[in-house]
Amino acid sequence: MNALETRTRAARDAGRKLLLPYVTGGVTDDWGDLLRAAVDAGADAIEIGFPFSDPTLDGPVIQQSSDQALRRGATTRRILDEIARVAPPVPVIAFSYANLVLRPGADAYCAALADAGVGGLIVPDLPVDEMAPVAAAAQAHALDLALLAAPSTPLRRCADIARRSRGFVYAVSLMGTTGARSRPHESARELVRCLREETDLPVVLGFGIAAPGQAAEAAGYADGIAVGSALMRRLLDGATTAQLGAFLAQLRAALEPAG
Amino acid sequence: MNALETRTRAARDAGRKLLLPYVTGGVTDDWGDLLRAAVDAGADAIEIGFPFSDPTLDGPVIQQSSDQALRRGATTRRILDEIARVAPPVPVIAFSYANLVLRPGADAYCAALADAGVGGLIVPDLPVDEMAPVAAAAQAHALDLALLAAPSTPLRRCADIARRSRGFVYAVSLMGTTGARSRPHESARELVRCLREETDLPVVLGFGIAAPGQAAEAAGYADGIAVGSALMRRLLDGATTAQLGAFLAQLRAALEPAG
Amino acid sequence: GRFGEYGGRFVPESLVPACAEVEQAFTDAWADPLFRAELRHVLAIYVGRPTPVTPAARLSAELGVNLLLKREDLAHTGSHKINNVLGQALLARRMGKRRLIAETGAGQHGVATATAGALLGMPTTVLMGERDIERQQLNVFRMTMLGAEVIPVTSGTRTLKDACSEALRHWVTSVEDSYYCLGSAMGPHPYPWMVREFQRVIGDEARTQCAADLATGTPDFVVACVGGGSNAAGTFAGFVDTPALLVGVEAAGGAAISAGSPGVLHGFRSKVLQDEHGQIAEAHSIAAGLDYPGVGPEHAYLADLGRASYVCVDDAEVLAATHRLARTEGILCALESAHAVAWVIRAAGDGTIPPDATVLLTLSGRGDKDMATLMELS
Amino acid sequence: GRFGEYGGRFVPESLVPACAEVEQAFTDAWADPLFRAELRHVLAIYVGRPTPVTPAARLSAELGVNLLLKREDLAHTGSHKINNVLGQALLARRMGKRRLIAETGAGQHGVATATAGALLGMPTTVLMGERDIERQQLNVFRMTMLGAEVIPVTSGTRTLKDACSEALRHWVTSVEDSYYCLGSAMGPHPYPWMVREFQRVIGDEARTQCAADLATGTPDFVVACVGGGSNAAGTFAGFVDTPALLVGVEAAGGAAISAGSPGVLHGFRSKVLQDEHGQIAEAHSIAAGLDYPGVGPEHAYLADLGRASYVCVDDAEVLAATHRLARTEGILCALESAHAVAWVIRAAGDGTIPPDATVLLTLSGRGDKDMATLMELS
Repeated sequence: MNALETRTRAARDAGRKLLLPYVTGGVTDDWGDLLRAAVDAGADAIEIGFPFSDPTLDGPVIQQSSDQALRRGATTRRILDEIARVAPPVPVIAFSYANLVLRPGADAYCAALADAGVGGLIVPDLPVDEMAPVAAAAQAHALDLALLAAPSTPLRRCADIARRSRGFVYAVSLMGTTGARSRPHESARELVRCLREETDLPVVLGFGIAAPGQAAEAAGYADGIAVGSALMRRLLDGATTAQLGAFLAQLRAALEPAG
Repeated sequence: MNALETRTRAARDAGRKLLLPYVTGGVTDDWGDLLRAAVDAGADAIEIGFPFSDPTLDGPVIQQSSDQALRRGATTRRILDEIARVAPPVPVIAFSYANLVLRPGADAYCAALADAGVGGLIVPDLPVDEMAPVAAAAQAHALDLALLAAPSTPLRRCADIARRSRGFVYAVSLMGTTGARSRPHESARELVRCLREETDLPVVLGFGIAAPGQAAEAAGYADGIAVGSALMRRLLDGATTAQLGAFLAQLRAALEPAG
Repeated sequence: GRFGEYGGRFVPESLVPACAEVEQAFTDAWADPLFRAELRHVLAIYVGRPTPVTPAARLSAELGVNLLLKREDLAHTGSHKINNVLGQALLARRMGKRRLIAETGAGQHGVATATAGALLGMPTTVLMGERDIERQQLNVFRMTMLGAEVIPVTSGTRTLKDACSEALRHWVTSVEDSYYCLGSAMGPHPYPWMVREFQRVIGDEARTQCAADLATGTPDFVVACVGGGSNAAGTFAGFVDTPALLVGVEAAGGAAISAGSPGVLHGFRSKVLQDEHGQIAEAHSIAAGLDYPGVGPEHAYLADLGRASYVCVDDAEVLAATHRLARTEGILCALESAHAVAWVIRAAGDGTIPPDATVLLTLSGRGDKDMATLMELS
Repeated sequence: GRFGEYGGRFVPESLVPACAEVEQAFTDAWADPLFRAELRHVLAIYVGRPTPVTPAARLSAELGVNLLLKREDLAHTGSHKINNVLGQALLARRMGKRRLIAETGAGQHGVATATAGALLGMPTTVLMGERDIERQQLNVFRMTMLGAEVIPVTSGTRTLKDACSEALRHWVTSVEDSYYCLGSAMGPHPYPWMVREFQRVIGDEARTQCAADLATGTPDFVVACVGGGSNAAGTFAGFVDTPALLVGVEAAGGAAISAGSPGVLHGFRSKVLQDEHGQIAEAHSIAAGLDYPGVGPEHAYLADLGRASYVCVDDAEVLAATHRLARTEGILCALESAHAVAWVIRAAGDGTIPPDATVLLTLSGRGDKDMATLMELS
């Protein structure tokens, strides 16, 4: 078991709900500071978005933060250097796209990630059917390749995803792109339930969790939450690192059992 | 034999070359004065153009004088009234278009012409094959319906045209529309020769005669000339009635045998 | 050359022999199986004939009739014009002519003639009113790309009717080596007859297709728009000996049959829009191809005979019909063709076309050329 | 779904079941003679198929080869796009879907999809980059007339590739009742395969026509332009088991095969234009339809296999070829198609195509949409 999964299982087993904030690598000059602030606010791991020119899965906010990062010159190398420099005391998960992984080659890419201290990898346009070469490379470099499951995923396929995911399973709360929306569908609860039947991996709910109330609700049935667009929206609107930290702290608080 | 033809034959038989100026009816306020000036300059008959909205046969000059006359409110009725008022002492030939004749009906049209003292009629878009109803009406009102022959007209057809024309035969000097051009083709001489073999009617050459030299040349083989665009060009360019009369006098002089 | 009291050859004497030469040549060619085979071949492999008959299923359901569309919009260059132009261009070549002359209004016939000129390697001159040139720059450019020379006509209203006059004048000066390729079933004999014969492929095909492919038998109504009237003439030719009711649809502002009177224009006698003095009126229609004050002589004759009915629709009905056909059938038709559609919509509504009647409608062209006009009006 | 190492289904998990559903439905439908008969019927009576093969007589004589043009420009809506769109729309209806989604660049595929939506009464949403909307207002208006909703895409370069991404995103949110009608032989499995199958009617018809109607037998060369590559895929499909040399012609500024490297974009693996980091480059071509940084996976595979050659031509050659075809054959072709013509002109000149060789070239569309561009450049 790799470091990421050890950490997520331990938290889950201790009854602690996982908080996984997402930050687009290179989005600002001082994005590294935000990693520290996130840890201070109680993040259990941090997803770092590697910006791609054609982010099929992402909604408007992450598209905008990715565009901004690319315009500022973000590359895989520079983002990894900053991660290595900051060396946050929680696991770092690369949130990438298939072409960024395959262009240098899955093995070289995973090696570079591992060298920078990254512990996990999510490739949203690499479904389970296409994952084999990347999964092998990740495994070789002790990276956990976490898979996504969606409300549209059929039962049998959920089982396959749950079985082959590493670190945690990322349950997509609704049919849509990344980004804060109204509360997750009832389908999210159902999806988590199905995944639990197939695996004892922690199940993290993502997509559309924007406010403490939603976080609290998710905590009722999932093992944690990923929060990206809500955070990036505030960042793009000019929030300070302190304000962003405070927002994450609110979410953290909402995840704790009442009383 | 009607008055026009009596006149043209008499002139021809007396060795006098015919001068037939053309004036667009209604082109100016004082176009009636031009009729008198033409007579004074030695016109043997005068063609009065009845302006038509779509003058297929006419070149740019007569198109322009026709447009101008129509804009000034020229109608068949008004032009005939002016002809009747001026009552020039030479025959007047209406130069019309088929639709102007057929709209009121050939008989009514010819009756109105005769009432106003008009003695002849030319309808350039009414070839011999289509002439029957108009020819009958003209005959009934003692109008000479003069026909045109062109360089492209085949021999047999020339004979038919010559036989059925009244007043004179109008030989079109070249393949083209009305308007001053370079000297008539050799074909004009050939056309006149053919017509002469078929008829003893006077043969008047028209289209493209613009200068005394051309008039003199035409006088060498035809019985006279029609001149329209050269006169109207000068009128549109602002020439006075006196100047136009002087131009016609020049042509008249050129038609007389040298010495 | 005569259709009752209409038709004829009211041209300057200079052109009479040229018209006679065309008449003779066409008579010979049309009786020559080789010429007809050559034309049929070109129409098949170059134009894409036969064009299909498309059942307009959704609009039919809405209207409660069985509407079939003869798809001239699918012909090369986008309308039925090419049928006639290729026929005449092949004839011109057979006559030994070296050049083509054509008049054009909105530019459709000019583009078609330029196309035939390019295909056969014949230099082409197109006469076009100066005002139309300004309004139809894209078509002017098309003709230029196809290698044609476009000569602006500056006389009169500087539109189609002046271009027609100028084309006749131009022909006079070059009749030895030039062929005048007239664009509709009008003009001096033999043009109205010849153009109808070249366009009868529309009606002949449609009749076969209705009977065989669609098993609808003879349609109850056969409908086409009428400007000069060549697409209607060609369509009607295929059904004139059937019980089908023939309906020609004119533009309200260019309704020579519905609102005109007998007259002579551009070499033929027919119904024309004119004033009491015999001066020709200007036509006005949203469809440039119907913006002509005359109509082919055969239509005047069919109207007098009662063999065909002529009706008119206004610009507003035409716009509505254009949009409705687009939304229900996915076909953006020419504004000219939309006149026929507009009448069918009206007539199905008021019972003139009884429920479940079969209506064959010739969609004479596609609407790409009208998009700018439609955009301005939307 | 695999063409060697290319193809695949690189989409968000949310869409995997939707792609699988399309795959299953297409597999069933394509094996169902009734579905194929229905499609064949619509292509015949609505689109005007078969489109002819036209011998380009005058250009052939100039080039010293025997050039044949497969005339997709004569298909309804003006290009081969409609073949695929109608196939997918009928499939969508068979699947019980109520709405169509499509991406579009210059608007051609959007117009084709809006057309199919109107024909079948299915509400249609078209995703189109904001910059393309500004540049292609006429096509936007066409889609609106056909009843489609056009949604501006404001992300990224605001052009085709962003519209592709947005269409996938849009599909995710509405996958229950919506069908994604993809415009070229690309995208996640089964699209590259399915679109090729829907376009193979081009190649199948052409093969029969060359052999039977024209008696030219199998062509020596089969040439088509390649952007996404659907017209080429459909054309090649008809000749892949013959000795014909297959040639795909890319735009110099969008030459994914000639100048790209393996990558994953818009759900499939193929050759793409990208930088060293894997960021996708912008393509640049005078032909909007070739202005795409990727290419259908089958083409990447055929290139690797050596079964087809891929070449590229630049904008200047394309302009010259467009004008030349217009003047010699009377055909104003799309700038996309002119890429294929430009290569034939070059290859006949330098002997790559030997004298008297027979060349079948798919003219994928007509040039009306490009007239404004051509006017500006003249």
